[in-house]
Amino acid sequence: MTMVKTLFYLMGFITLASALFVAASKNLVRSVFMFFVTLLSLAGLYVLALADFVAITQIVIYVGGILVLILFAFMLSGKETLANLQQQNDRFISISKLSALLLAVLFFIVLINILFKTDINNLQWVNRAVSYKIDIKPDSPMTSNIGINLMTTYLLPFEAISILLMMALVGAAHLSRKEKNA
Amino acid sequence: MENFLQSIDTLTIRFALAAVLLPLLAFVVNICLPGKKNKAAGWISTLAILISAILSVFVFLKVWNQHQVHQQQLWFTIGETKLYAGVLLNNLSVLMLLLVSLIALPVHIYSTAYMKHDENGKRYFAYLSFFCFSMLALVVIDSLILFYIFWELVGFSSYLLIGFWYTRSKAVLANKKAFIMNRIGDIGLLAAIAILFTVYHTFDIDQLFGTNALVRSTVFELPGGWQYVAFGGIALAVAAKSAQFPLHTWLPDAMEGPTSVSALIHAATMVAAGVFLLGRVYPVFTELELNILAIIGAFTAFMAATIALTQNDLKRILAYSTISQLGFMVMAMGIGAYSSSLFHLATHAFFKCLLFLVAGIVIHEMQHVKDEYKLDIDPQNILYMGGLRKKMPLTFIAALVGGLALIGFVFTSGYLSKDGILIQSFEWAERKPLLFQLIPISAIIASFMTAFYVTRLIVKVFFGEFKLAEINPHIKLHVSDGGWQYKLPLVFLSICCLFPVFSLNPVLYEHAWLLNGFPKITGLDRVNIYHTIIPVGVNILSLFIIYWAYAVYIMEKALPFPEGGWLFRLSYREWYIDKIYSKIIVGPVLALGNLARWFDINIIDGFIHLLERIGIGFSKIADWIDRNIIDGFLHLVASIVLGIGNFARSFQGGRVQYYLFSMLAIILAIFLFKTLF
Amino acid sequence: MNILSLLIFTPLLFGLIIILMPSDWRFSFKYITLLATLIQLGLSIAMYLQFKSGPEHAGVNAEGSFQFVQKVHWISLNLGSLGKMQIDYFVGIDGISIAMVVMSSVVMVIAALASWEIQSNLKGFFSLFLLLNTAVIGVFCALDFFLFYIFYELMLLPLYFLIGMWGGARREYAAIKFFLYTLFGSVFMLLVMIGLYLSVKDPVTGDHTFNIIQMMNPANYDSGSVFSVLAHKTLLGMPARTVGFVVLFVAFAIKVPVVPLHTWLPDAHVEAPTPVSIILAGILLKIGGYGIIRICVGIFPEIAVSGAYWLGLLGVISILYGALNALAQRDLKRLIAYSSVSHMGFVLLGIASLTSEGISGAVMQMVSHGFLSTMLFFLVGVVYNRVHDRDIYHFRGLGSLMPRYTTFVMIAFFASLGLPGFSAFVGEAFSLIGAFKSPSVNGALPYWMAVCGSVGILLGAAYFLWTLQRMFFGSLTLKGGEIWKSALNDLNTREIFSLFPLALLALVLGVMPSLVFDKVNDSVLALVHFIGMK
Amino acid sequence: MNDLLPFLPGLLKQVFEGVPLFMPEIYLSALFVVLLVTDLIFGKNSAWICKIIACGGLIIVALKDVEQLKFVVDENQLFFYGMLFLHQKTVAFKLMIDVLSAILLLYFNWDNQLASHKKGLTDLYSIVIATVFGMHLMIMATNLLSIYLSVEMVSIASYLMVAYRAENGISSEAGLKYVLFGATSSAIMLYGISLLYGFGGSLNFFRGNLLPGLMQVNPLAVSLALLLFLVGIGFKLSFVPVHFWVPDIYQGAPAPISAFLSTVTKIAAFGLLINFLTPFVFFPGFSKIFDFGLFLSVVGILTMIAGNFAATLQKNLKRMLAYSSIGHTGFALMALVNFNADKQGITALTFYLFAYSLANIGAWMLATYFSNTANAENMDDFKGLGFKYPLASVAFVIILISLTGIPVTAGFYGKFLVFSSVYTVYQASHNVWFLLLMITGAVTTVVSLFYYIKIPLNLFLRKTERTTGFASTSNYLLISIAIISLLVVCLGLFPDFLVK
Amino acid sequence: MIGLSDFLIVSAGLFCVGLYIILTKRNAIQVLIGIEMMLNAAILNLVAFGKYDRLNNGGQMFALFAIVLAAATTAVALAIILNVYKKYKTIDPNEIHELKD
Repeated sequence: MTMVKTLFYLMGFITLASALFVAASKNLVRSVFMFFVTLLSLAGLYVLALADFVAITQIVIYVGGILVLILFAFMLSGKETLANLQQQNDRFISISKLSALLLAVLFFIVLINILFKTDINNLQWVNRAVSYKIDIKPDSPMTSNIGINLMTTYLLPFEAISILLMMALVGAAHLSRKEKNA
Repeated sequence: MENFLQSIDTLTIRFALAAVLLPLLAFVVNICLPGKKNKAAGWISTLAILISAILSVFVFLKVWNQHQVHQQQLWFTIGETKLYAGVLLNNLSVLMLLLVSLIALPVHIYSTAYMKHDENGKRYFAYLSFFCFSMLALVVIDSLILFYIFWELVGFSSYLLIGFWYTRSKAVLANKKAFIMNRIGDIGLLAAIAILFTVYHTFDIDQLFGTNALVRSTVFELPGGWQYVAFGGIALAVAAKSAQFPLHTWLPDAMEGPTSVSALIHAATMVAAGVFLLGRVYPVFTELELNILAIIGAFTAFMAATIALTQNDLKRILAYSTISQLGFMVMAMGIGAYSSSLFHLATHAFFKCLLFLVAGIVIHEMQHVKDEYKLDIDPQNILYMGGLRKKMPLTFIAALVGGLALIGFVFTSGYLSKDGILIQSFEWAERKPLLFQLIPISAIIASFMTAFYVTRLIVKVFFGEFKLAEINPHIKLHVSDGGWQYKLPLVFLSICCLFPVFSLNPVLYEHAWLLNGFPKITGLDRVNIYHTIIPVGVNILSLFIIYWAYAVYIMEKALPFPEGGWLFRLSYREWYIDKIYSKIIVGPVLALGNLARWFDINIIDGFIHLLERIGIGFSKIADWIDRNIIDGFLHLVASIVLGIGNFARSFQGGRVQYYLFSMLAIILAIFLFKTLF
Repeated sequence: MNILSLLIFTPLLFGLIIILMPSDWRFSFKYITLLATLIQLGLSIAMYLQFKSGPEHAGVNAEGSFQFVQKVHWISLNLGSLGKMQIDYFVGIDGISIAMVVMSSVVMVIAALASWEIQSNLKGFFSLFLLLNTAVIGVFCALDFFLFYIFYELMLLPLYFLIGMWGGARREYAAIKFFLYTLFGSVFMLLVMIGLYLSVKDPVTGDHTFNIIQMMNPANYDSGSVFSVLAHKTLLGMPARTVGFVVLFVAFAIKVPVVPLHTWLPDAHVEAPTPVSIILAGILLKIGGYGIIRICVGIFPEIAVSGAYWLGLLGVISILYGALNALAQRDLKRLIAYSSVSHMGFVLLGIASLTSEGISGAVMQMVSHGFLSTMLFFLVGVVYNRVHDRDIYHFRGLGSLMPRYTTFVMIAFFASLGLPGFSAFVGEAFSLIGAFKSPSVNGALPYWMAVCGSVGILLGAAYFLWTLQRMFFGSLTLKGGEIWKSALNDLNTREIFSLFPLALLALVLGVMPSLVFDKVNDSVLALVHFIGMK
Repeated sequence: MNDLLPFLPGLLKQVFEGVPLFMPEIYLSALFVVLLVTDLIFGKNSAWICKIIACGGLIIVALKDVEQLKFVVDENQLFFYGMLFLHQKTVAFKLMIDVLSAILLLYFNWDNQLASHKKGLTDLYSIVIATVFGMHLMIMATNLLSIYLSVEMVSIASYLMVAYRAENGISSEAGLKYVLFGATSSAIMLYGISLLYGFGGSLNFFRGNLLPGLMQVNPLAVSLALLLFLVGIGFKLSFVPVHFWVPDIYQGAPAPISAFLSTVTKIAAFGLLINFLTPFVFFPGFSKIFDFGLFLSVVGILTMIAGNFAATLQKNLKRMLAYSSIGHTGFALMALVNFNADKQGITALTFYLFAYSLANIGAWMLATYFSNTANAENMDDFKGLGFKYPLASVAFVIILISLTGIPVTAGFYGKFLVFSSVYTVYQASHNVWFLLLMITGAVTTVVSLFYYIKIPLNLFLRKTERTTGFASTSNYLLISIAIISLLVVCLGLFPDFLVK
Repeated sequence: MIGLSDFLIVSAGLFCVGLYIILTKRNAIQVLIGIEMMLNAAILNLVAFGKYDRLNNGGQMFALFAIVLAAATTAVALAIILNVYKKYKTIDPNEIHELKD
């Protein structure tokens, strides 16, 4: 158990630290790569939460898809922009930064406060699930469970999201494509 | 028999109605006549008033000292109150009816000549007929609300006639002043009527003030303060209409109208309406209120007389004299000499009308002179006149008769009525505290002063030489008495100024038939000695004053005085006294007159102007409030709206991160708010 | 078809005809409008002649005693547990309405005649004019609150455009001010109306109802409802019925207008073209007074009784304040506008007295002011059309230049300042008599108010006479010199035809007030009885 | 071996049972595919075909909606495992959306800006159909997942629509702001959902133990979760404080798109809000944890004030309409405080939304019309146009009156019904907030007049200084505007027409 | 076992960092990264809670859908950002404020 715990803390630390680095870094490319680290460590956390399928999806879609897309966008927007942006970052005046920081910290305090107030570890339904043994165990066959759910309970969202993706595809393609006479 | 009486009454009523409505008909016909200056207009009006006068005589004979006739019919219903309109003929109303129509007739005849050359002659006669209608209706009507209506309509027609020459700005100012001052009185009257209605639920004059007067009954009582508000209202109305202190200043100004109008309206009839009102509502007054009336009347009489002493404008002198005489009447009402007051009203109407007509002729002729030689003079100023008696003998005689009547000289009607008032005022003052003695004393002084200014007037105008000719020798005076339209009224009115018309006994006023028509004054001790001393004393002294005045104004020029040699000698012997008089009395009296006039112009009118200015000041303030505070408040609201709008907009700076920040901050704030409260 | 509905919708019909006609025929529009108003006048006179009087036809709070009634189901929305929302097309008149309806019809004819001066965009003008016409007549006839409100609001827009498009220099400002003021009042009126609707139940069907007459009966209120007489509910700490009364009163007081809600009026009047000024002053102000009588006093009688003091106070303030303001004006139209404020103050004072004399006087004053203000604004329009100036100081001695005009001006002025023999006198005098009577009869008003109200008559004389003296009398001097002199022709035949009937009406009503009082009397008595006052 | 395997037949049966209740949506998805295929087959010139297909398809869908009424005569249908929910009002909302979308689709290529878009409008039609699909889901959603999914679907489609005119800088800017704001909102909403799920243990709030679960948890935590969740819905509805994006986006987007966003999307969001609120409001005791009545009142008041007051200062017509639509959201929220069993509030809301949408579409059409014919964008540009374009201007006046809520227009009845419904609750509860709500509603109505009236003011009361003859006629647009304004008046005269 | 609160604290931290990034970064793509961080924080929550929901498996399913939706959103957002870049030659959201009051 302690190994899992240690792993968890490690992952958690990496997640937060890399996220903070992303927030603090003045170098754009570096921050993007640090975000990559964040996402990966998050996938690790998912695994620790016994959601291996989600973790895989995270790596495939987020790391493989989204991040590549972002990098691609960087490339498309040209090298000089990158330089420009870096410079701008340097010139950043910190008043708005400070207030943003204040806001973020306040939110954090509120969230943490709430978590402690709720006594999150002793939620009724969680306890009931544990006692009825319907919580996920490391050996639960979750992938097939997901498969069946996708075809039954979550059939509607599953089908709907296909239309959504199609639409997003059409739209994004429309926006990005160059018209010959344009 | 009953039926017969009934039908006679109906006939009487019909006659009275016809007498009232004929002038209205004339008015309508005149309005519809084509052209501005239609000769027919004058004759239509005159014919109408002639018939009215004849009918009035008939009505008078039917009603005078017999039972009163009262008929009415439903006018309209408001709420549960039924308002009746009708005719109430009793001694008071038929006397007034007769008086008004009899005075109006000569004035109409006179006017046909007087206004012959005016280009708006038609309008003049229309107005005049309208006035006659209103005035006649006023005297016969039986309901207070209708009384008010005609009360204001006479004021309105007076407004129209004063401003008849509306291109003269003085005339327009004068008629505005007249109307507004009358309006003040009207409001008082309306308030009084409303109060009476509130308490007694009726407007009917007969019910209210007739034989079984509601106002005397003990069933209803006016609440304490209300009684005095009602009285105040009536007093205000009387003061405004009858030109009593302090609302009298419009009357001298009203002389801007045609002189014939002044004769009819501002001397004989309309101004008497105030006294008539007092007569109508007499039962409503309490002892205290009557005293106040007496004081007002006496003071007005005295004050106006002093002012008249120093005026040079012919018509103004007469106007002040009218105010003074009206003061006598009001005072008479106040001391309870109800009948004497009305008597004086009647006699005064004739002689004052006569005097105004005389003045009209004189002014008319002076105007001719002025036009002929293109002089820059005021044709009404008596200082430019003189010596007219030779050129216009009839006018002179008429003036003499009228003047003596005004003075109250024996053998004239004025003697009968005025001495009656004086005697009764002394009798009345007998039982009063010392201070009240001032009232008869001031009345008698006013009476003496009357003698003085009348003499001055007549002497200045008719005696001596023509002053303009003295200044400017080549001016020739071609004047005359004028045509029959002038002469006939003068003769008629002059006759009416003599004693036989009112009483066969020229000395004792009590024997006048008119007095018998009204309740006798009660409760006064008859102090016989006054009945001898006062008339004799007054007359002798008046005579003396007449002579003195004559001497002051004519003898200085060492003119022969053939008619009264013994008087001349007397005067000559008393020369020093005369001088002392002129030092001790004339001077101060003149000064007093001037002072009073000054007081009039500066204090009373000044006060009125002050009020006006305050009014305008208030109106300016109100205007300012409107523009700045009320609209300012609106603008404030508008700017608040815009302010909130701007605040809401201030987030919309176009920067999306700022939007996000605001959103998150607000959400956090909402949450924290919920947490904390 | 019901004659009342015919009366209401005839103008609308003609308006539609005008809209559908090609613009080339624009010069016939005014004749069509005139025809419409004349038909309307004919109908209203026919109604007047058929109108039955007597206590059994008093109207006010008895549905059966209204006349020319038409009641048709109009809107029914099913609202679940609240039952059906039943809105009726319910029109009918009683004595108070008939006076207003006939008066409005007359004024409309005159306004149509005054529209000859309109030169631009005739189609728009006349169709809006006729729409407005429908709305005002509808307001006077509606007995369903909802219908009343619809007509009430329907007046706003045509007026906005009529002022805004054909008005004077500051027309935008005036139009917006008018619109906002009125809408401010009416939006809150809507809230109270809904509250009343949800409080009142038709005793027959058990549904909520907008029927004004049923709103007058305390027994029809739901026991727990906001406006129930017995429940004594509060709104924001104040008694709910008081709040309702005040809100409705404010809405109508804006229309009347009552000081201090009056400042839209001078602006609107001054900027509006003559026909619109005529309608504004002649009819719209009466809607305020009518609304106060029919709705405020009718639905909240006990508040009217307890609040009479304040109503009277506002009335007196309006009388004096309006008159003082009039005294300070140098624009002739503004002066007349303020005089309207003053004159309408008498209406409020009369109503506040809660006596039959006072309320009858108020109705009379409204009718009379309808005719007289029409006349006054028409007269101002005459001189304005000729020289496009209204400044009192720019004219002098018009009397000799335009004698007929001056005659009518004098008639109008003197009639307005309450010269006996004209209708205004009857109205003002009985409003005041009511006010004088009130302290001793029902104690609604204190003594001094009546006295102060009387002073208004004096001030009225002051500003009218001053204007006469300043503008019409004296020797002729004009700011515009010879040009003006040649432009200032005397009245033409059309103008005389418009003015003469008004003058005649004012005179006839002054001499025979029974023409109005006979019709009004039973209703007023019923109202006073209903309020519980004598 | 698997927990779920034994239940599989039963689960599948539920799917098949749900299909008949899902017919309009199936038609919609088919329509979407057909459009894509048409685009592919006919290429660039397929715009008009796509338009016809899309409009026709939507009409068919609307008919299918009507057919659905028979399923919900007196009972509510939950199907697809409680993902979706069908009842009378849902059908009514869907019908409204379909009809209005059909009208809007017609309108798209009448706008000169959109019509001149080089890349054609076919993609836009597909996107719109997909959006309509998403909105159908939104209205029916009763599960946190279906809610999130449908919201996202509509959001993404909206981003695409706003940014559709890629060649136009303003449109792109609007798109950027929209996507950043929208994505943030949805992230926040997702966080809220995750908390709700965590606290309650279920995604379905109609059935299951989500609500009982929430009752056990610290009320503050639930409030926070709900607040974060409401941010997402608020983003769709644009109420305070999630309204900041509205003016910029409506102004930047082509007018038809703004019309779409301000009407149809809003209706869908209200449908969603109704569904979401229903269980919470009726759950006994929940109001102690989070008082939706109070929340809606406060937000409603703030929204009305923010929208209406800020609108008074606008000079650009589109921007003003944007602010006014914020104000209208606030007003519509008012109706929801009356959330009792008889659905009076919902009836009022439905009517209000329809009246508002109709008039608002008319207003945006007019914005297009004047922009097309007279190049008028700002208030000043409208000076004196009333005489040049009388029919359109009169229609504009009617529509603005309806938006203000003055009789005799549909908008008045909307306001009237909303006030009535609030009054009813007030009468029952005597809650001061409801009174304040009504007063604010009344005051902002007056304020709204203040800015609406600026348009007629410029159209009719002012004289033009411009003499430009930038003329391109839009007759179809004019006809549909006239029809809409006529409809607005007819509904004003006989509002019971609309009761379904 | 790892307590739920631990996951939640991490997610809360991540959420707030994302929030900070959104508010401060002057590059639209970085803002997008911030949004993704917030999404991930939520997903982490879902997954953590989903551990106790085996039968419906709501948490994990939701997480899957959320990831896919995030991808779609990102794709669309990037397309828009590229368009903006073409027009403005910058993708600083603070520099782009032609639309404002």
